[in-house]
Amino acid sequence: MSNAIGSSPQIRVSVQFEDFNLGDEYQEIKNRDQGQGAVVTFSGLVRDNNLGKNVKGLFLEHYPAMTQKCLIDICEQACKRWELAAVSVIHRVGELSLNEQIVFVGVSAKHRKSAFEGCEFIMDYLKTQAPFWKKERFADGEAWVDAKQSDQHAANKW
Amino acid sequence: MSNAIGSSPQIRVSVQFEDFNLGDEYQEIKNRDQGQGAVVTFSGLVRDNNLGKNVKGLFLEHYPAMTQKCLIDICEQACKRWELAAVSVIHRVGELSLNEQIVFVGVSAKHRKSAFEGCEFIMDYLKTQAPFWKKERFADGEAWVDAKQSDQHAANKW
Amino acid sequence: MKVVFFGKLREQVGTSVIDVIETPENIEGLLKVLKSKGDNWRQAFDDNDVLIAVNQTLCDSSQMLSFNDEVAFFPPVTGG
Amino acid sequence: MKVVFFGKLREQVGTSVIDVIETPENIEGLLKVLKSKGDNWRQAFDDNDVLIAVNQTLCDSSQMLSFNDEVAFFPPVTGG
Repeated sequence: MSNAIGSSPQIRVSVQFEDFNLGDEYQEIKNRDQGQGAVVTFSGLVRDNNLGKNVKGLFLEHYPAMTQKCLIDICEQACKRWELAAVSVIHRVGELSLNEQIVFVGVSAKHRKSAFEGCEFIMDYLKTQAPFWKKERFADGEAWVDAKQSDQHAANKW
Repeated sequence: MSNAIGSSPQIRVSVQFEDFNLGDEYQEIKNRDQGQGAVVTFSGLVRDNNLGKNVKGLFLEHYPAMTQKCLIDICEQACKRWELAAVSVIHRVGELSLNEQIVFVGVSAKHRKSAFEGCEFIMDYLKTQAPFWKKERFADGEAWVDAKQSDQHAANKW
Repeated sequence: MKVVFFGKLREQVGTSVIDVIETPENIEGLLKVLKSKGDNWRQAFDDNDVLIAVNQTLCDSSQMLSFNDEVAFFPPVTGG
Repeated sequence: MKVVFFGKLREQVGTSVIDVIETPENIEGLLKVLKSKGDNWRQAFDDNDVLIAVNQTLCDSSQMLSFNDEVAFFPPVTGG
């Protein structure tokens, strides 16, 4: 997470081409959080979709001037709503193959409920607010992924 | 996770003295889950309590004949309620120092909501049903940890 | 019948396992037997919330008993 | 005023950035200017849900504009 920045030491955000190592990111959170009781991580991976077309991979486009600012803003909202000790978000961009890691969110807190909710909140907001767009690559072509109603509902519940 | 067993290939449970490596456990879940989109992990660590006594560590007692059976049962309940591809639970027993890892729950699923809820459900049930007891070690003595009402409430919500 | 104890309850009764020769009809009956074993036994069961498992499955005090059951008594659990 | 486009919308209008010399009063006005640039422009904005950001912050079409704003149009986001 070399290009990680945050508005406070609690928050680290990175938008990057490179893959990440979940074990290293977990360790980094523990080093930063001063001995909290609970760490929740989420990772999202490129998967084959439901529509019967075999997904070979993804192209992930983003809005560079806005992305990091938006992710930091989402993390700051999470830190206002829950008592969180450390928050990390990594989102990859560019070309990704099937089963590759796309996104990581890690949250540590004193209490597990805060860690679970903070992590899920960040993912739900990221899914509906952060300026990323996926184009799926198939054997015989490519198509932009449509936004899902269920993601909007998930974000509205908070 | 050498002594891991489960009633189905979906479920792996281990009760052990040894520490675990979160990165390895995450990889093991991904190897087993056949390309799911979402992985959520929880880890709980020994932390200093709120009561002003400095916790040096914990002794974790359990009921060997019941522990693994109970954890598998909790995982099976989670797999009935949510579509989960792979579930791992590791719980340590014996003497643990401050900041050591106590428990790991990892869940993979096609959809992130299932992965988050399945993981939190397992932790909430484990906290109120699995036969483990913590005794905190202080500089000047030791004391059994009291069960928390908030844990019972968390389990009742499911 | 094997009866096992854990955690704080184990310390209060001063043993982790006993053998009960005559099997009571149910848990209520077994509790009477145990509480008659001394002040520390009575206090251990009166002062604390006690959970019960028969053959490693949680149950309540109406649970019927057989001579080869394993019965466990323990405080509310605090793992995780 | 710099106007940028992303994702499917970028492909439909055939460019990722344009410079609009006369700054319209608000987003509504800017949309009129853009839709007049050709059938593909009109269709791109009529056929899709379009999100708007001014200076990298999401907003709605009543948002007032200044000459040095950066305006972005894009489809609903699909990251994560």
